[in-house]
Amino acid sequence: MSQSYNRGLVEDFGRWKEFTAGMWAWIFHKFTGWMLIGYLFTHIAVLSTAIGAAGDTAAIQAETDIYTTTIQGLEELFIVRVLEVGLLAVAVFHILNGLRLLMVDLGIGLEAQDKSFYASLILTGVITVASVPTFMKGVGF
Amino acid sequence: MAERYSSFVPGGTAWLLQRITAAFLVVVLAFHFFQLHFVNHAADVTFQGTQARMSNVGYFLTMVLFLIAGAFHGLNGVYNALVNQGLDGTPKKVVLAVLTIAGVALVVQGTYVALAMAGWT
Amino acid sequence: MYEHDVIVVGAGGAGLRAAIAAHEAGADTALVSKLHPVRSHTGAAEGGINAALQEGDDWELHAYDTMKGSDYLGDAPAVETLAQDAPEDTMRLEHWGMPFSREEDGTVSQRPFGGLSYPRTTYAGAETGHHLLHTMYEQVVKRGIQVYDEWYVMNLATTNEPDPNDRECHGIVAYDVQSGNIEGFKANDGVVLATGGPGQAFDHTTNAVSCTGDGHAMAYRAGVPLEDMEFIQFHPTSLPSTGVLISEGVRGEGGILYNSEGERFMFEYGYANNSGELASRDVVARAELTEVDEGRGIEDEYVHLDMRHLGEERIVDRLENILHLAEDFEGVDGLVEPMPVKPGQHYAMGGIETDENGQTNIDGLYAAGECACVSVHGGNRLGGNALPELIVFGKRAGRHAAGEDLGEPEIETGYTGDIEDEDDAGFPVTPGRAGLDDVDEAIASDGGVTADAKGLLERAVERERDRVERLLERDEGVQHAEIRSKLQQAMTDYVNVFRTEDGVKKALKIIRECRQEYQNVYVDDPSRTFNTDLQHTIETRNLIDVAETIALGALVRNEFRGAHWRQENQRRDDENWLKHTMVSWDGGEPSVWYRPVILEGEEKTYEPKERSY
Amino acid sequence: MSTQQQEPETQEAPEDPEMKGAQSPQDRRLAEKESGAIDEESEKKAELEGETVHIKVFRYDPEVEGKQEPRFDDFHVPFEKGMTVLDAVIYARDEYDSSLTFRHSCRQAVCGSDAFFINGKQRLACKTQLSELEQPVRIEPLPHQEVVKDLVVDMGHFYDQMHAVEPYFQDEDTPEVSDLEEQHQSPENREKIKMSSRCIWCGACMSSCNIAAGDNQYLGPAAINKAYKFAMDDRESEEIKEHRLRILEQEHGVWRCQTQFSCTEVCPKDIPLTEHIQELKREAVKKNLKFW
Ligand SMILES: Cc1cc2nc3c(=O)[nH]c(=O)nc-3n(C[C@H](O)[C@H](O)[C@H](O)COP(=O)(O)OP(=O)(O)OC[C@H]3O[C@@H](n4cnc5c(N)ncnc54)[C@H](O)[C@@H]3O)c2cc1C
Ligand code: HEM
Ligand code: SF4
Ligand code: F3S
Ligand code: FES
Repeated sequence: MSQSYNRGLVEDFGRWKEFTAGMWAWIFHKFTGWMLIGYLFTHIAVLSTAIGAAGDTAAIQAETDIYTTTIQGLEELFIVRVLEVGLLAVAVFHILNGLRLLMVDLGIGLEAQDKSFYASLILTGVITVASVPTFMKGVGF
Repeated sequence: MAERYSSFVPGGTAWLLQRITAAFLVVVLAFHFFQLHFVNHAADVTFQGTQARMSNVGYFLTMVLFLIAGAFHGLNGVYNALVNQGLDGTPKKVVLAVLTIAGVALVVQGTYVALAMAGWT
Repeated sequence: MYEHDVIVVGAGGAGLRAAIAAHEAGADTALVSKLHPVRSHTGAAEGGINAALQEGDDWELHAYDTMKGSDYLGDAPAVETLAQDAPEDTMRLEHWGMPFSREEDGTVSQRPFGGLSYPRTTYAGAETGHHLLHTMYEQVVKRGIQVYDEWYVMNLATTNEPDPNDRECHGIVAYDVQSGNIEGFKANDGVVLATGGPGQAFDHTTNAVSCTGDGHAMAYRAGVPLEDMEFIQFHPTSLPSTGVLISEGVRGEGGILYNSEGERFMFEYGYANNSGELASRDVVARAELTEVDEGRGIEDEYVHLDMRHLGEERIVDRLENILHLAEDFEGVDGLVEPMPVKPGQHYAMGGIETDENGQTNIDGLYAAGECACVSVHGGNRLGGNALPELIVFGKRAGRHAAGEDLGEPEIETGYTGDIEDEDDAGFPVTPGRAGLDDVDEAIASDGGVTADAKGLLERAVERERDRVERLLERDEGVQHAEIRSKLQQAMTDYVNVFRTEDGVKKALKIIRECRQEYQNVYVDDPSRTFNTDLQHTIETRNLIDVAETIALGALVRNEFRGAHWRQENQRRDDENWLKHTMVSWDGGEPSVWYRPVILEGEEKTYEPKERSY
Repeated sequence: MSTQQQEPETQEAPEDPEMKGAQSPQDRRLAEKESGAIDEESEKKAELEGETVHIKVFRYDPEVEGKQEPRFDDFHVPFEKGMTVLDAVIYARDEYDSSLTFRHSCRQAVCGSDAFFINGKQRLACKTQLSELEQPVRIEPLPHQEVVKDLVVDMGHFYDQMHAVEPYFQDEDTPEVSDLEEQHQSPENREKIKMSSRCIWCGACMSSCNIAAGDNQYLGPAAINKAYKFAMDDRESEEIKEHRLRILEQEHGVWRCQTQFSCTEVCPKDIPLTEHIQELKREAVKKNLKFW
């Protein structure tokens, strides 16, 4: 509502503690959505190396083309693997909560909206942890 | 009062599309992740492999649609989030323009990349 | 200064209806209310609206029931108008979208109510008043009627001819609670008072904190008589800590009242051997208080209403909202414990004397709703008869104020020489003015110059500004809360359900003390912004005036009629008391006089019969 | 709601769940007054009894020196069984500081005047039992609204939003004179709008909604719910329903809702606000699809 009056201390102080499930879900969804769209841009940028690589058949055969080397080079970095796990977590949460929101839009399970939020959080955690071995396979420390 | 809202902008279409793209994205994104992290590990990606997949017309089309859907969904989401924070007036128009241009650029660039991957350039 | 054709003071059910009617009659109308309209106490009404809608029912039956319920103190023309107009006005609400409860065939539901010979109480769930209030406010919004909300009306601007019947009302003085600005509102055609009940004159009431009888007091001081003020309805089951109403439904479903000994006292002590808990409101209220007085009350204050034996299923099914009320407002779980209840002030049958068109004896001054007394309720209001009163007489007052011709009224207003006066009431103290400084005089000292309404209003505004200035300037003295609670306590102790001559006299003495203390009242809060301290202080003054009229009425009326019970004469005394008690404030001296009841209706005369319990 | 919650929550004021010896505040006040007690004494006395509730109340007055900077005042109020937050602030006002300002009227959750921010949640003071709250009980004005003074906020914007949805029955054919034909409505339809019609305009929902906080033009849950009541009422014609959907569909209408559910959670009348908003979104989409 009105934003013209600054209640200072009272307005800002510790308000987040008072958030409820639905509000957290909203914050997280927002946050993860922004991460994803950010990633999408980066992702296309990285993949754009394919434009440079295309046509040079020899390099492609030898797997020394710029596309292949860029990707593999990145994948060798530990930090990139960690970021990938993070991305997965972000994506999984966004998807699960997105599904939750779609249900809400259809008017299904409204009473359990807080429970379904907690469920998405837990599932995200589980899936992320479970995927760590696959993501970390073969990376040099 | 009522007059204040009379500028009639139906938000319904964008809202519906956001949901439809979301539903579409669930499927494709799952497929995408599965394909590139579990079936083929990201670390093992080569141009050859990519080309093999991309030159399949069905896959190509899916990926382009994926991109369009993702770009729309993501950018519309960002726009919505900003409007929710009270973005209004000229800044709002500017943001909408910037986001649209970014989206179109992303899709064009992405499609070009995909064409390159498929070797159809 | 603001100017409108019709100014309606108060935006509860009656005020909103009056404003809509005046607007429809073509007047430029404004509502001035100390609360935003949807906050008005009409929203608390639960039960319903009586209207003879159905085939087989008939307005004449409704009028008959009302007259009988009033213990033959209602005026027939008013009662018949109510019964005749209620169906149409109720249907109008339906057309405005009010969500009435429905029957299977889609028609409006009606249920039986105490004292009615036909199920004619139209309702909207257990929230009839809420829906009525909101529906009418919606119509006000639709019509774009100007609403000055959170403007507290302090006084009327009336001329001061010696005979109140010659006076004219030209507007009101109000202050904007939010900013503290005091302004005049000029009314070209009329002022309608619809300020609701005076429940806060009592310590324990089902009424809202805002029900302070402001309209009563303003009209009274301007020279309008207050009629039948001693008739106050007490509801037997209200929660002790807040006064929240526990509806009759609990007893209807089989709830039982117990005293501290665990006895079912309604039968045990023979208060009502036939109907027990279901006896009429006043009987049950008196029984409860007797128990407490005789030391069988719980905590010396209340009795228990037990519904546990009804079983969880039935309770949840039919009385769910009662569970919530008890839990939210008393912290009691009705499923596992009995609920504490005691009688609470509920409704004032009396009020500002008006005719069927809502007009008072002062030209241009109208009243409608609970603050008015047309009189339809006489000695006792039937459940479900207040809401139709709001819409029927609210509408009439609004129309008439806007200049529509509603025909000659049959009810007379104002004091005329040929009326019976009270000469020997044996007042223990001289009631009224004594000790009040003259700024509180309502009427302007302009020697009866009526030509210049604007000037009159300006002077009235000046006077109110002075008054506020004085209240704010003073740094010490007493605070209104102290006076108010003393007053409320006195009323609840002595002018409650049981009234004795000695008791009422004590109350009058205390009221007099309150008046004197009010001399030194001061407002601690120096702010002009939203100064509720100031507002409540002004209200307390009004409560003193109103409480005094209630006590005076209770003292002179030595009989038992309707809700009024006197120890010295515990029977209805038609020979001496088939008349209205009137209290006039003339130049600061209350005088008591009487007006005969009109029992002749359009076609028939209502012969007093014994009210059987 | 119907379960007994009487656990004492603090050491400071251990309250006896069975406490029966309490008088009404009014009685106590009177008793004190009769014995000549004055304010400070009553405070002391209150403390002595041990059963006090500690409340911290937000104070602000743009006009009064010392109150221009918002601050919290502490009050210790004698506790009694069944006491609500409203009772506590009334006591604090009447006994300790008459300038303590807040709106209240009905004391029974129908007038909607006293929605405050109590211990971090929008609640109706008159409907909140002190025994359910942790102490000290922090009482602030509704967030996201301009504070006029102490606990009083400016409701103007809220009213504007409520009025913006054309909150009145629209039936152009209403006969002007008597002999109104009763309109029929099925009990099912009446049931459908029942919950939405219970709104008391308290503003709690609006205050709790982050979107409404960010977007001043957002109609907000209460106004949308109000529109729902009319849109779903079969007594209004289809054209009017479409007109209503058009109002709701504008950019700052239903689409702004991000299903945060905080409105639904705080509504003292238990109105399923989010559900109503979602239903209207679907209705609006359906209506638009028809035109495609
Ligand atoms: C708990 C309860 C249940 C009830 N149930 C029923 C029922 O089932 N059926 C029935 O028929 N009746 C019932 N009644 C009685 C009925 O509700 C009231 O008599 C009626 O609502 C009074 O309406 P009103 O318009 O006269 O006053 P209110 O609704 O009290 O309105 C008074 C208005 O005047 C304004 N006002 C007051 N003083 C000033 C001032 N100085 N300046 C400016 N504005 C002022 C207020 O802001 C308010 O808007 C019930 C009453 C109670 C308390
Ligand atoms: C894969 C399945 C996905 C689902 C089910 C999904 C679902 C949703 C839904 C329902 C919303 C709307 C929230 C609302 O308006 O209340 C949303 C918002 C959003 N989505 Fe997705 N999404 C998915 C994938 C993505 C992807 C891939 C991106 C990135 C490109 C993305 C970026 C966003 C952004 C930026 C928002 C806006 C968040 C905000 O409110 O700030 N989403 N998503
Ligand atoms: S919807 Fe609920 S929370 Fe919102 S204003 Fe109405 S009653 Fe209050
Ligand atoms: S809190 Fe706000 S976001 Fe929607 S669900 Fe309620 S309106
Ligand atoms: S005082 Fe009326 S809602 Fe709380």
